[in-house]
This record gives sequence, C-alpha cells and structure tokens, in this order.
Amino acid sequence: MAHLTSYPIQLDALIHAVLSPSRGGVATFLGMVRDQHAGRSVVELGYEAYGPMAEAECARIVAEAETRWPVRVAVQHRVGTLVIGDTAVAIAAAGAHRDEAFEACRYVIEELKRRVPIWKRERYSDGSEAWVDPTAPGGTVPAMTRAPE
Amino acid sequence: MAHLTSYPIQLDALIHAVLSPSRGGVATFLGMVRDQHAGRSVVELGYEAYGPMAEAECARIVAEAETRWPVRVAVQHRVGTLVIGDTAVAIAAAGAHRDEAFEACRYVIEELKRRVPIWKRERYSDGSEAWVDPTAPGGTVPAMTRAPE
Amino acid sequence: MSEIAVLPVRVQLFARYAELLGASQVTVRISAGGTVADVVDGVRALPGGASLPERMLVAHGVDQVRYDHRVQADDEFALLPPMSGG
Amino acid sequence: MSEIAVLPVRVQLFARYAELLGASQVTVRISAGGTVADVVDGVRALPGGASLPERMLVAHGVDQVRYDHRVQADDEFALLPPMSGG
Repeated sequence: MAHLTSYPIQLDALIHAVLSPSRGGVATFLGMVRDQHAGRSVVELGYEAYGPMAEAECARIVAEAETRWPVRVAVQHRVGTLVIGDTAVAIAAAGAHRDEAFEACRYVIEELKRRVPIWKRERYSDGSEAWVDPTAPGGTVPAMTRAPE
Repeated sequence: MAHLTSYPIQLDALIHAVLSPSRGGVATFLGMVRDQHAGRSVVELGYEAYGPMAEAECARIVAEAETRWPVRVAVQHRVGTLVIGDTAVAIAAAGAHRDEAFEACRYVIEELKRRVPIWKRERYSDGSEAWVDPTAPGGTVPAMTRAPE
Repeated sequence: MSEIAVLPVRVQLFARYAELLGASQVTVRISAGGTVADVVDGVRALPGGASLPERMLVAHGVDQVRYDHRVQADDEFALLPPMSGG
Repeated sequence: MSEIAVLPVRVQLFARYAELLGASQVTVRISAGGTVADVVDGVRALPGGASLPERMLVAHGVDQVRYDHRVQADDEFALLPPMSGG
C-alpha cells in the first residue's frame, strides 16, 4: 500500500492491513480537514509532497514503530485538493494489547508531522491563501493567490 | 446509538456520530477477539451484560470524557457469541486536535473495562471454558462446560 | 393478623455468579431495616451460594451500592462479578 | 581544452520555496569539491532566492543531508520548507 494517495483514504483498508488473529487491540487516528485554522475560516486545502522522500520517510517511521513495539502499522496521507471533512491522514496500529497499539499510533502521527515532506496550503473564505508553517509566527505564511482557473 | 449491540459493530457509524467540521482529530480504538488468552487457544467468546447498568455506565463514561476534554465520543460493545477477529468493542473520539482525541479515547476504554458490567466467557480449543476474571490468579476461573447444543 | 417485618428482595445474578447459583435471579427475605450486607448473606445461604466470594460488587438499579445501604421495599439488586468487558 | 572544475547540480523546490523562486526545479553551478552550503548559496542567488530562509532543510535523494556534505557529480538535492502534513 503506497503511503501517499490522491484518492479518498479508506480506513477499513488500513485496519485490514494490520489485523491478525493474534492482535486484539487496534488504535487508529484520522486527521480530517477542519473548517478553521488559527482563527481563520478554511474552505479548501492543498497538500503537496516530495513524493519519493515522503514514501521513504513513512516507511522508516512504520519500521521504527514496528521495531519499538510489537505491532503492525499502516499509514496513508492524501495529496491534492481536499475540502472540509476529507480525511488527510489515517493511521492504524494493531498489537496483541492496547498499550502498544495506542503508543505506536501516537508515535506515527507525531513523527509523520515532524519528518514527512508534505506541505499544506490553505484557502480561506475571503479568497486569500497561506502556507501552513509550524515555525512561523501565527502558524502560516501568506501565499501568492492563484489566478482563478 | 445504544452502547450494547448484538450485531457486528460498524466503526464508520461511530466515527460519523462524532464528526463535525470543527473537529480535525479522530482517535479510535477497536478491541478484537484474539485467538489466545493467557497462553490458551481461544476458539469462541461469549459476552454477557447487565444491560441497563451497562448502558448507564457507558453513558456516564462518555459524559465524563466529554466534560474533561473538548470532544465528542461514541462507544459500542458487542454482546452474545463472537469468534476470532470479531470486534468486541469500538470507541471513537473526535476533537479539534489530536491530543484530546487520543486522551479521551484512552480514558473511555480504560474506564469501560473497569466499570461496565460486561462479562467474558472463553471457549478453548480443548473444549473447556472459563470466565475471564482480572482479579483471579491467571486471569480466568473455570466455567461449567455447556452441554453441546 | 400481625405484620410480618420481612422484606422479599429480588437479586439478579450474572455470569459466573449465575452459574454458581444455577439461577439468573433469586429472591431472598431479609428483616425490615436490613442492609445490602443482609441481602448478600441471604444469597450466600442459598444452594451454591457458599462458593460466592467474600466481597462482591453490588448494584442497586444501575448504580453500585455499599454494603451498609439500608434496603427499602421494592429495591432491586444485582451481584456483579469482576468486570471483564472490552 | 582545459577541464572546467564546475558541477551543475539539480535542486528540487517545493511548496512556498517553489513559489518564491517561480520554479519547482533549478540547476545551480558550484565549484568541484563544494558542499551543500554552496548549493544553497547558489539557489539563494537566483531571482527570488533572497527571500528563502537563512537555514533550510535539505534532502539528498530521500534523506536529509547536512550543509557540510560534499557534493558529488549527479547528486540531486531538494530544499524542504518546514513540514506541515498530517
């Protein structure tokens, strides 16, 4: 299963990829597109990735989690244009017990946000756009507004 | 949505019950029937509940989680006979951010296991049966084996 | 006709406790003014009841209740084995 | 014909950095024996490059790389804005 996808993410597929008869605890995380960010009204998002490195980094994070805990992990991140309520990222972690499932799931989302080369551009209800940048004051940097298509 | 169900649990239904445009983080937990417990090979489970109290206790736990964190929570527990791979319990917690979603989800499963009057009876590959009892040495107490139906 | 100061109290049993007593519901008779502890003693005196643990969780309706709770007419109780859901 | 000790180095740009440079890929020329720091300086010297931050994450292939990494022929790099996935 590729870690990046241009199509709607199916959580069920991730869960089935990690299930086995010996794994009784499955923790999942879904990151959905919210209608606001930093006090502004969001209408649409665009996710852009450095594809080969994003795939490689996701694979490394999954391998780290599966080494650190006795779990199987699946993760997918959407790229392209998303609207409110779309799933941007999904993670499923399955282990014999819930402790390792929760911890591995949490690890993967934290590392993904920190290390995977994916960038989010937000379009607001006033027509302006910004790049999300956790290192910037306010969390965003204004973007050049695209010409209407 | 009733907290106890005799039918297969649909995680999607729980997730949809907690989603809203302002909630961007959804943490879920699935407890599945494992093929072993305490070193024995499990073939089937039966869950029995004190229904009215189990419903009330689930509702209390959900209310506690929703008071303690800014989240919406849904939880369902299956009753009746389950086989390996069936979902015994599912929880979905949605918040604006992932911290509260993870914490609320974890809280609900811990409190559910501790407080909700549901009992698990396991049948093993050798035909014997036991009640699961976290307070007993080894975690189970032998049950009277039911006559074959 | 003298008033008989005895309450019949209905008690639900679940899981292993039901198995030990061979019943999912029993009725015990306690003295008026008695407590949950008396109800528990009444259940323990039934056939199979001696195998019940010394201390058990007891519910009154849908709430856990202490052993010193004073029983009222029409109270219904349940004996709860250690929970093992999830 | 004398050997010209200059390496052409291809650099991918993403998100806001691509927007600032108006390109998703540029080629800069550095002296043979130069480092990633020289590549970054080369990109910063391009039109729009002055708006790039002082320190940036740089990838060599699919791995992050340090500024003192010595550039080899055919190395390909990418400048990575702060990640904002998830």
